[in-house]
Amino acid sequence: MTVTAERPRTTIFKRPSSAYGIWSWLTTVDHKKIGIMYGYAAFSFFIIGGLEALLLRVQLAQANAEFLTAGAYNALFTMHATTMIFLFIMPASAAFMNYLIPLMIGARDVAFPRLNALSWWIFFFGGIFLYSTFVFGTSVAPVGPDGISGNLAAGGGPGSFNWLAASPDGGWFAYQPNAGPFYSPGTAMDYWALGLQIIGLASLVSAVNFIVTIFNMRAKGMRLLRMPVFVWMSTVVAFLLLFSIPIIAVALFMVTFDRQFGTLFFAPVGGGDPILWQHLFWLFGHPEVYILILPAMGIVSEVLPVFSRKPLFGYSAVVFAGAAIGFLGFGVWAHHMLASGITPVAQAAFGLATMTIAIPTGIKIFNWLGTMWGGRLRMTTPMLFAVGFIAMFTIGGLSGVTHAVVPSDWQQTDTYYIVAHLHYVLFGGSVFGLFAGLYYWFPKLTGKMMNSKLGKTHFWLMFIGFNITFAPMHWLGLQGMVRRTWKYAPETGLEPWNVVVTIGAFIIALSVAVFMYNWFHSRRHGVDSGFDPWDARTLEWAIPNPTPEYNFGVSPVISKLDHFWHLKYDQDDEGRAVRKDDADQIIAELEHVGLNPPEPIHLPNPSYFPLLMAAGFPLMFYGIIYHTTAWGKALIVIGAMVALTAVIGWAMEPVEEPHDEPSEERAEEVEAGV
Amino acid sequence: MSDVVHETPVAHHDEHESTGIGNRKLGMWVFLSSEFMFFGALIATYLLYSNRGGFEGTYPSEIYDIPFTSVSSFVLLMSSLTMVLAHNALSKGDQNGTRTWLFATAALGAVFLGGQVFEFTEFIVQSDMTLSTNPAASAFYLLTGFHGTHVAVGVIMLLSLWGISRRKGGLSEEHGMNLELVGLYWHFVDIIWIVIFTVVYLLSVPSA
Amino acid sequence: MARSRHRLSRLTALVGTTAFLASCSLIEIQDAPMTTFEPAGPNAERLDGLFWMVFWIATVVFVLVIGAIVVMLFVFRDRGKNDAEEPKQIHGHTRLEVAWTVIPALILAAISVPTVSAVFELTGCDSDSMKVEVVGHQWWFEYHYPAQGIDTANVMVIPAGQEICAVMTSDDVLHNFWIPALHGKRYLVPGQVTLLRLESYEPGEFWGQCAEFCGLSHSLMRARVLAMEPSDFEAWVADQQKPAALPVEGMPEYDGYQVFTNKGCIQCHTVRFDDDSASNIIQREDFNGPDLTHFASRTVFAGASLPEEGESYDAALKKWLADPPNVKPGSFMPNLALTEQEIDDLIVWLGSNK
Amino acid sequence: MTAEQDTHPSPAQYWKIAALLAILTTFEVAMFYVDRELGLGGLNALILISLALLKFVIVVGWYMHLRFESAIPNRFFTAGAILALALYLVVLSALGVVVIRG
Repeated sequence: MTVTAERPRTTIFKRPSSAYGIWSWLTTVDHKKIGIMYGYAAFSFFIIGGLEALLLRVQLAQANAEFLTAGAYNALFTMHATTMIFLFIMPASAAFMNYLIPLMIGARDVAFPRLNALSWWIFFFGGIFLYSTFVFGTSVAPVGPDGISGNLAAGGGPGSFNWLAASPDGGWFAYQPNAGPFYSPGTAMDYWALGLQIIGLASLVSAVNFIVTIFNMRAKGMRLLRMPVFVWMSTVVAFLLLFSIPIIAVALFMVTFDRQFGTLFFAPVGGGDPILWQHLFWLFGHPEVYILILPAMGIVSEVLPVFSRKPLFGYSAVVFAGAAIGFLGFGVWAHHMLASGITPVAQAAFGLATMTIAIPTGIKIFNWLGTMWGGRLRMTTPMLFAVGFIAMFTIGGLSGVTHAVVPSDWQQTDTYYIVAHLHYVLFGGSVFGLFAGLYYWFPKLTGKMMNSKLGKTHFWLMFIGFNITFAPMHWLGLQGMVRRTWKYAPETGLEPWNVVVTIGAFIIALSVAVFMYNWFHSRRHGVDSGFDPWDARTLEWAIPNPTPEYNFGVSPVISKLDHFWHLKYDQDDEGRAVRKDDADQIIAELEHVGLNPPEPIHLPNPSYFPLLMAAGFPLMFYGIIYHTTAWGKALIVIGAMVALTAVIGWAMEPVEEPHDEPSEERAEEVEAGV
Repeated sequence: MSDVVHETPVAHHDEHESTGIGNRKLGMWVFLSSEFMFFGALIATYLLYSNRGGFEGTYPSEIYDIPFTSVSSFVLLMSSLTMVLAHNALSKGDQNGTRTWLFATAALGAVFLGGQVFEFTEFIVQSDMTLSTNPAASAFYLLTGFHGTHVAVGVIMLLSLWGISRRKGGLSEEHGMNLELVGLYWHFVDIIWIVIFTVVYLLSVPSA
Repeated sequence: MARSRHRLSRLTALVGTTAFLASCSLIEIQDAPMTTFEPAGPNAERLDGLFWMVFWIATVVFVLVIGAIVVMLFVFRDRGKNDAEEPKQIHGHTRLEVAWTVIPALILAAISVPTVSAVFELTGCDSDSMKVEVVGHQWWFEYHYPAQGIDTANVMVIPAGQEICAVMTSDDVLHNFWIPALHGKRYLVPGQVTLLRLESYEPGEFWGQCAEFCGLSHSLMRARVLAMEPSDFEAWVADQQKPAALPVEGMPEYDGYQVFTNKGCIQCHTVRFDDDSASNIIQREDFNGPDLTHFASRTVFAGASLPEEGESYDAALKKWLADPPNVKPGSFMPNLALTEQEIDDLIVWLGSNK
Repeated sequence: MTAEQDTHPSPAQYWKIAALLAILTTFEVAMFYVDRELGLGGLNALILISLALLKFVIVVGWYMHLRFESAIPNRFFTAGAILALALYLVVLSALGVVVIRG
């Protein structure tokens, strides 16, 4: 190891230098450690969101059930969606992007390592802030603008989980005015609005960071059209975030002002327009859908070629289709509002725009099929998940086309048909893709392989459970089961299918348990992966497993798409891959150089300030919620002071400590044992 | 090791810049492009409500003081000039000029902010138009308030740079990049005000 | 060994899928009153037709894609033989790319034609159709017939074979009026008006539901539409236009009426009496509960969520009056702590308001 | 930084640009009063928006040196501006503020 540890300098604090233990994680600016932290946090929220879903499913397994109170039910579906979207899939994608983008483009880190740490800590504190609503939040019966208030029953009784009702219950879409000050009084929706504001800030910072990283930090010869598709999809996602987060930020500011400071942006009683909220929300919310799916598409585009032993079919078509999806994604938001009374012209226009998205999506699917066609398909666990992704995402895409037929959407919208559609896209799509990635890159993280028997058990359980859960929802929706419904009448005939759905949900839960066991077991007892366990194509596999702290022993120079593959393989006259005679030798050299960098490598030093700065935001935002009290005001000031201190410290601290090559003086000191 | 050619011997992480533009400068441009969406949403909201009739209370467009706002808009516009002169002076190594123009920029920004405080006070006290009078008023205060916050942040950054420039040796080359970034930000805040001044002030007053 | 394991996993998958499909067919679908598959009027029929058109196209695509995957899994699977040839390294195929860009585009263009025409034809109402104003409240629908001067709730009565224009708005939050058998959904937006045309071919009772999440008791905000022969509808209108009889002392309804006036019910509800002095106890704009003049003519109450299946009308009413927030969480109708006797009296009086 | 000096305007040019901006601003304010007298309606809006656009381009192009930057920031920045303009126009037209005739 020739990573040079430099003498830390003191600005506000002594610069941290721990390489092990808790402080190394709290102060790290290493994109890999940050990625891992994102991953674990996201997975924890996945478990929480999943448990919420199971509670919802138990309630719905029976007509007119009393398992949950209405308040608890509404809170749970709000938090389930908010958690899965903002606290699971987005950070899980961020985990992959953090870990992989620098490796895939041949960089030592992202462009702004400390900003990267800041993003992570802001996200983490934002998640904690949002979930602290379970402890501090309140939610009470609606109070109409005329001052008459609704009434709650005396109490839910045991087993009703009524304590959950004190959390955000306006839906993840927070339609106004229902989620506004009159109809959702109490602080719970404030936690929601401000929590999302914090998390959005994290995404925005990440987006800037990734864009600059991808445009500026590529290794020599890594032209844009030589980047792996995952990096391309991350680029599109970063731009989607860049342009959509500010919109939701403004919308959330307006809601917060409505709720806290008596403005009237969305209150019809004062002339506010609830449809404005929908426009702003979906103007963000629809790009958000692609923010959730594109990283998974990127992962699948990496996994399929490796296990088909063929290059990605139509690389540039897949890249451009991804960019087209991102671009068109900004032009279709009002298809979420087709029943809201917008003009027929708008309905037709947005319906047609939505249909056009099917074209680039189709291009991707057909190219993936083209990749598999004629290949030598190794059905490993990541490959199973990737193929599962294509199949399930196709179903989700096709049901999506049925919504684009506007009049048919008037029947489907706000029913379980939509719930089915979005889960086929986000679970059958994103989550399957993410699992493919976890199995595929596990050796990269740990140097071990995941157990493939358990992996396949996980896949089949999840695949079957998923379909049992979500396929019947299509049917339920068309039979008239509306979304977000706490109870349904027995006469509707919906009960039998709901029982099936609930059974499926528990099968999914079981499959996740298998995965968790596999993960932690393989981390300790997994088979050693060695170098390049999958015979892969992309740059991240051209370095040892687990990834060294400095990524590349020497910065690579790229001459082709799938550079690493071409180091190992030639083509014969028929175009078949032929392993080079010296392939093993090249790999051995790569491994050697990867483990023993020929020159010292300077890495960005750890820093306290991202953590400190991120800590300022929740403090300020708690203060805003309780701004009418003295301690609320005090919290705003304290939070601002904390953030300001961090800004000053940050500004005074260089990214890398000055590293005059170990001077003779110092060398003598070392020799003298000083 | 045929294809894997060594690059530079000592590898700093912050080294290659494929686009030829520094990371921080590129980052600033990227961030500013995103700010369009932010102010766009606020301006759109204002336009929606200022054009909607039937609200109770005063509309902001009824009480604009166009001559006053014209002057403060002009002040902000001219601060872009002083900003660019500060940048120019530093690039020529003229520390004195940099210092002067930096201070002038911050001062003009502060005058603009003072004008905004005065305007808000007038609206609230004289015309009884508060944040919660009607959606048009809410949108006006939120939009101009967020713009003002951006200006205030800019003034603080300018004053910090000015403070550093007063130290011995003035602004280093690294600070030069900071100055350029603050400059980009400052000009951006100015162009947003160009739009606000026209769309929100001049165009939303109902013609007689 | 590896081979048998493969076979095992494939077998498991096969058995699992078969079991799943078998269980699907075993669960018999009862009569589902909210289904979208039994359109009862021209609007819903049009939507149903569009759905099936896209459904079959989607099915063809689905079968092709999934079929291709399944075929590939068998044909191109790596059997673990060491001497297997490496695949040809194909990077793409321009003509194929063009084909699978253009063909879907053509299919979508074909779909878009009936889509757009249906959007324009099914949005809004004909100007000469009968108007029913629908007002959404947390958590019930109010219906006002402007031409007939009728106020009712929960059950909308319409003449069959005739286009009705629902002129809709909301009193509080967003709601979404949905009668699957008659038309798709349309939001009720506070401060704005939306239109929805409804038409039923034949007389019948159709179920509906508020489809947009509207707060605590969203799921209990249900609706009924009762389509009648035009002559029956005329009779119904005539009935509804009649005021209620003012109970006098000694009549069995009198005690219930006293409870109504003394226990605060009149703060939100109104009844139009034949005696003018009693008819305007509260000004119209202050009402936020349903008009109870013809309460007993409606088959359902409490946001059309009562009576539940197998429950008698009176028992349901008793449950409702005893503790409304317990039935409908968040209800704006409070628990007035009525005694058993008071509730029984109220039921008698309400039952007389036919 | 040396390369920049060759292409960037000199202080004298900066002052000239400022003078131009000042004149344009005077025009704008003047237009406001002209419109009050004459009620130009749509024409006024067109002129004012053109003037604002001109000022916008001048500040971005010369003061922010976007004219002298490479294509990358240019594209990002323009994309942001155009995207914002297009999207919010659609929102406003959907909400009935901007009426697109056709």
